[in-house]
Amino acid sequence: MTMLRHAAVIATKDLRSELRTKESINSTLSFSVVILLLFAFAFDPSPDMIAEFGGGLLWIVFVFAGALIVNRSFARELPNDCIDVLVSSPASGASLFLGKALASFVLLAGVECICLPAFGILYNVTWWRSLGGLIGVLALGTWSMACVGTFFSALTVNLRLRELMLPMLMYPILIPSLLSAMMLTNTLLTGQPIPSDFTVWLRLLIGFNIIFTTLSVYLAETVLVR
Amino acid sequence: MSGPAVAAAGVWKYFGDYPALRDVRFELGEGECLALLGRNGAGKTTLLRILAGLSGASKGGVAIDGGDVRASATRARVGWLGHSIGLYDELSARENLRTFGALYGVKAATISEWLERVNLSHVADAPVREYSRGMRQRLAVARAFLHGPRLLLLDEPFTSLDDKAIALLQGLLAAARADGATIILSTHQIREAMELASLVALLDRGKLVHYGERTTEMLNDPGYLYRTYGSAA
Amino acid sequence: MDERNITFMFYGLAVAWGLLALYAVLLGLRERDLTKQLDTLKRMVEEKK
Amino acid sequence: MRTKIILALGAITLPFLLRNLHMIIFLVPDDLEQGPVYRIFYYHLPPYFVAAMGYFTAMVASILYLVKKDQKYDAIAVSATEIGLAFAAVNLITGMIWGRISWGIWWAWDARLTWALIGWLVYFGYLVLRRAIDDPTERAKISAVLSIFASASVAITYKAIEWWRTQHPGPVLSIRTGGGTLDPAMENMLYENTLALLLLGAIFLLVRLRQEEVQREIDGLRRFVHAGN
Repeated sequence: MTMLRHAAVIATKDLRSELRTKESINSTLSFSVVILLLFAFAFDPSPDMIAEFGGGLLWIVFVFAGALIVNRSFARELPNDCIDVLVSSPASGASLFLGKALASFVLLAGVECICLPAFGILYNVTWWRSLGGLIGVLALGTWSMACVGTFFSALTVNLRLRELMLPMLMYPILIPSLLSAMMLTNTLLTGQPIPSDFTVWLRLLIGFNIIFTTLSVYLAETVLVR
Repeated sequence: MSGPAVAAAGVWKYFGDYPALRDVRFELGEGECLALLGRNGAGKTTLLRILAGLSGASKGGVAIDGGDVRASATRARVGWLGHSIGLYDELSARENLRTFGALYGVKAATISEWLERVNLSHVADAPVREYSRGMRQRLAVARAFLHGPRLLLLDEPFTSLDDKAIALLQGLLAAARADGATIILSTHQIREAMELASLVALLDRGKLVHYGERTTEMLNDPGYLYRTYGSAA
Repeated sequence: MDERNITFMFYGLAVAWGLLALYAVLLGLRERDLTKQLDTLKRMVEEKK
Repeated sequence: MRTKIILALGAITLPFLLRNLHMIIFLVPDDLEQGPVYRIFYYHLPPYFVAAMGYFTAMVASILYLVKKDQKYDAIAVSATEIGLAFAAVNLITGMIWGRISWGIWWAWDARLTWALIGWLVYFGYLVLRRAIDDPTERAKISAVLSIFASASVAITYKAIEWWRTQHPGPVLSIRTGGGTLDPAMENMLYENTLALLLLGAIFLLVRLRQEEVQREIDGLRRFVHAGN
C-alpha cells in the first residue's frame, strides 16, 4: 500500500546517499573490527569461554555499530532542510520513519555480515552450524535496534547534544531485546538449536519488536510535525 | 480545475509562552495569489509552515479546501519552497527529482521535461554539490513545481535568487496563476512578488493587521503598507 | 546475631531517610531559586511600565 | 490554597513516618534467621511501590498530554518521574545494603535490584533529555513520547530480568502469596509504612507541581520582558 511504497522510496534514497558518501559505513566498520580485536587481546578467550560470552561480545559490537548508524539517520536530512520537503510531501510521518528504519536495518545487517566472519576467524568459532536460527535472531535483534534507534534519531534530531543523547536514551530502552538476543546468540553460536527453556527469550524478542514497531509507527507523525 | 481555497480559523502558535501567531483569521479564495508581508519575526514563516503541515497550530487550525492539511491527498497538491533548497547534495539532479517525484507519483518523462525547462539536463547526472548557486536554486524551483501543485507555498522565494532564477520563477508563477493555482508567498516587499499578488496580508508581531486587495499605491510605494497599518516599533 | 548486622540496619535506615531528606532539600533549594527569579522578573516588569 | 494542603499533609505525614520508624526499630518482632537487619525491608519494598506509582502516573500523564496537549499533564509527568526516581534510589540502595548482609556481596544480579537500576537509568535519561530542550511545548511533546517508550521498555524489562535470574526471595506479602509467610504484625507495618511514604510522595508531587507552575510563569514573564511589547 502507499505507506510501504513511500517507505521504499525513502529507504532507497537513504541507501544511495549512504553508499555514495559512506559517511557512516566506514567509521562503523572500522570501529566494530577494532572492538573485536580489543576483546581478543583483552581476554584471549578459550573455546569454552567463547561458548559462555561469545553472543554477548558480538552484540556489544553490534550495539555500538547500531548507535553510529542510526545517529546519522535523520541527521542526514538536516543540510538544506530536506526534512521539511519530506514532511510536506504526501508521505506520512510513519512511512518516513519506516523508510529510514529500513535503511538503517540494511546498513546494520551489512556491518554484521562482515563482523560475523571476522568474529569467527578471530575467535575460531564455527558459527555457521545452526545458521538458520542465528540469522533469525540477528535479524530480530537488528530490527529492534534499527527501529528504536531511528525513532530516537528523529526525536533528538534538533537537539544540541544529539550524538551524546541518542545512545544514552537508546541503550537502556533496548536492554530487554539485547538481553534476549545475547542469550539466544550464545547458544546458537555453539551450534545447538534453541533449547526449550530459551524459547521464552525468543517470545520476548518478538514481543519487543512488535510493541516498539507499533509504538514508533504510531508516534512518528507526532514527533516529525514539529 | 482551480487551486484550493485556503482558510485560517483563529490560528495561535506559541513557542513556549511566546505567541508567534495571535488569532490569525483569513479566507483565501480559489486561484487567488496572496502576498504575505511583515518584518522579520512577524510570523510569516511560522504561518506558512503551518499551512504546509510542517508544524501544528497551538490553537485553532487551517484548512485547505476544507480538508485537514496533514491529509495525504491534500499535501499531494501542495508545492513547498522554503528558505533553503531542500535537495540532497550527494545526489544528482535527476536522482533528487526522482526521489521527490516518486513521493508524488510523478512519471520519469515529467522529470526530464522539468530538467529541460530549468536547463539543467546537461548536468542532470552530476551531484548537486558541484552546482553553482543559480543552478541549485533553479533545481529547487523545479522540485517545488514538479508535481503540478494546485497550492504553492513559497517562503521569501525571491530573496536569494539570481536574475535568471527570478525570471524563471516569475514565469512559472504567472503560468500557475493563469492555470488557476492558489499561491501564497511571503516576501520582504519586493516588487516582483507584489505584481503577481491579487491580495495582500500584513503580519505584525503575530497579528494579522491588514488583509485586502493589492492596490496600485502598494505597488509603487513599498513603505506605504507599513506606515498605514504596521505599528511604529 | 553478630554486631555487623545491627550496624548495617542503621546504615539502611539512615540511607533511606537521608536520601528522602536530600530530595526534600533539593526541592527547597529549587523553590528558593524559583521565587528569587520570579521576584527579579516582577520588579523588571514594574520598571518597564 | 495548595500550600494549605501541602502543610496539612505534612502535619499528618511526618509524625506518621516517625511513629513508623519508632515501631520498626523497637516494637516489630524480630526475624529469626536474618536478625535486626531485615528491618531495612520496611524502607526497601514500600519505596518500590511509590516509585512504581510515580512511573505509572508519569506514563498516564504523558499519554494525556499527547491527547489533550495541556501543559498541566506535562508538569505532572515530570514531577511524578522525578519523585519516582527519588524513591527508586531509596529502594535500590537499601536493597544493596540489605543484600550485603543476607548475600554477602554488595551487588547481586538479583532480578528486582537489576530491574530497579535499569528503570533508574531509563528515567534519568528522561530528565536529561528534558534539560536539553528549551522550548516548553517541544520539550513537553518529546518527553511525553519518551516517557511512553520508557514505560513500555521498563515493563518488558521486568519480565526479562525475572527470567534471567532471580535470587530475590519470592513475594512475601500475603496478598501475593495467599497468606502465611509473614508475621501479621510485620505485614501491617509494611502497609503502614507504604502508606506513609505514599503520603510523603504526594507532598513532594504537590510541591514539585507548584514549582512547575511558577517556572511557567517565569518563562512567560521573561518572554514578556524580552519581547518588549
